[in-house]
Amino acid sequence: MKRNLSTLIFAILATLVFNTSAMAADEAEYQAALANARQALADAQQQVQLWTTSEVLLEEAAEAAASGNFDLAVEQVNEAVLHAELALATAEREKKVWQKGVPK
Amino acid sequence: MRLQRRALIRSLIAAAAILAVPRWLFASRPDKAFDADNADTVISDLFDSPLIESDQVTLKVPDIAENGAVVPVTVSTDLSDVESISMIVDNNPTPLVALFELSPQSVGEVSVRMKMGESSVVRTVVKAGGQYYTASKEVKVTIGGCGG
Amino acid sequence: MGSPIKIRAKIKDDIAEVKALMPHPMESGVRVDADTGEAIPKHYIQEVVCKHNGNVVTKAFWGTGVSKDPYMAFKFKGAKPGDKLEISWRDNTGDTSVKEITFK
Amino acid sequence: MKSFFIACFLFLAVASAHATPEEDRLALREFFAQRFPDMDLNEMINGLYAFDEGAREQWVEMEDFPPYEIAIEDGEGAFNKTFANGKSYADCFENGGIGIRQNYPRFDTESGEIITLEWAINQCRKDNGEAPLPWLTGELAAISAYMAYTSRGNEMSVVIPDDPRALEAYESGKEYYYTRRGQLEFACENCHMQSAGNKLRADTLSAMLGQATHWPVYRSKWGEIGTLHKRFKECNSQVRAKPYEAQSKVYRELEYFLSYMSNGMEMNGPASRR
Repeated sequence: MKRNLSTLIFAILATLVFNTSAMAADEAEYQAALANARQALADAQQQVQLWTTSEVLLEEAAEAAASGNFDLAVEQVNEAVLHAELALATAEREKKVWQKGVPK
Repeated sequence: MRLQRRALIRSLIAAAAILAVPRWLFASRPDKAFDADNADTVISDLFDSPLIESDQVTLKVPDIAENGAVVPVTVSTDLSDVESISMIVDNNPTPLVALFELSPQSVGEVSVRMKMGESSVVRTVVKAGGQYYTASKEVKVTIGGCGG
Repeated sequence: MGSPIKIRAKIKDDIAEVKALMPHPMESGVRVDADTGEAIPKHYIQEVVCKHNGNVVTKAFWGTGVSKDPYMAFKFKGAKPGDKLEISWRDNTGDTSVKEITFK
Repeated sequence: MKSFFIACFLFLAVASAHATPEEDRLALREFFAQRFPDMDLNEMINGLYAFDEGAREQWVEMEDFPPYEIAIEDGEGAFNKTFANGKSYADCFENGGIGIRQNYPRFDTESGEIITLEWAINQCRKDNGEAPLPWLTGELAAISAYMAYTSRGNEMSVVIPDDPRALEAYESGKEYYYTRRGQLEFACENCHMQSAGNKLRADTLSAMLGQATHWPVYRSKWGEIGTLHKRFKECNSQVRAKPYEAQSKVYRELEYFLSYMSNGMEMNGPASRR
């Protein structure tokens, strides 16, 4: 368990270092992020209603990528995934509280 | 003989009916006024004498339009010899919405539903007895989309 | 041939009250097709003629500012049960529609 | 013996946690009766026009010759056309399809599906070898409008049969109605119960009671007649939740719950709305 946690922390740190490094994102990185995002969105949609913003962000990412701005493209793709995670979080919370609104 | 006379009378009546047919203001649609992009041009194109504000012209439109796509408007008047009734929405891309021509048989009241892109002055001009009478009202258009 | 006109008419104290609904897109020419991004061409009724027993009682000229599926109402004197009422329209493409009813 | 008591206790616990649909419906009416003590609750079948006098006047004027009449006429024509096999819609429905709108959606104990009226219309087509129609607008909505028109004045009478699957579907629809969703985190309830009758920007919000009695609807905003599921999709988009497909299980369950809540109210479809 402890080992898992430290692996996770290492992974997060590694990601941060990678992302903040001076290296600009390229098309390959965008494609990888996109594939990852598509999977994450599809998984999330199985469980809850996603936000429409996720798709809008992916469209913005595609536009940015088309104009060669892969930094922005990757950023928008990650934002899309974040919005899917937030949708999941809302759904988790709502499972516990939705009945409060029902008149008794 | 008798039959012929009847036919003659009938044709005379028919001719009288034709003579009684009103002289329409516009033989065809006044396209120029309908294409004009501001209300002043519409008014100067259509009406050849000054407009007179009149409380004998009733313009019924909502204060706040429920939906700009469908704004009900009814114009009615007590004036006699009404020849035409037109509706103009100042802020529409082409302000002239409709021009109704009435025959002497008509009652001075017409309704139509019109589009309004934004809040605007709505005016009507009634031609009666050769004069132009007008009434106007400010109509607020709100843009929404969540009602139901 | 355009869609059929719907007419509702009644006689009250010698005055005919006529209401008509005319299925028609009334395209103003300023709307853009969301799918193709192209402007939807103008398509609207320009002239409506109303006849009582063959005589024109009201003529309407319309611009693009009349609502979709136009509605109009008007009144005239001297109508009797059994009289004919005809309403017809012509749009900017030359399309027409005619409908005749008999007063009850 | 002991286990019997435990069983009883568990049963009571479950029963009190889950009110019956009828208890839900009565509690909902009580909720609105308290929020709007001066209003006849049955007025709520007219949506926002129950609340907004200025809008109501224009709506009444529209009702003089409402734009949905075109759809009723088209729908009647389509309804009475015979299929290639010689049968027609009338053969698929009880009472020849006339005056039955108030019984939909219904739970089909055979298939376990919620059958909305639109679902039944397309099922009828499929059973008779015809291609199904698109769900949101057009011919299907027109047929639905005609069938609703023949049912005006009847009372909404949605039935939840004694079948655990039916109750489950009802409960799912109920949970959906009260669950916040989308980036704006709004539940249907937030707008149509807590804020019913209030303005959201320029629009007055309708109440949940009576929300299912008047479909399909000619919305001026759409410029055509559309089905309830078209509105569901639009509501979802408005709170920035990715809509489901029309007639998906989720939406049919939602309609089942929503319609049951309007039970006893007058059917008044089709209707026109802003």
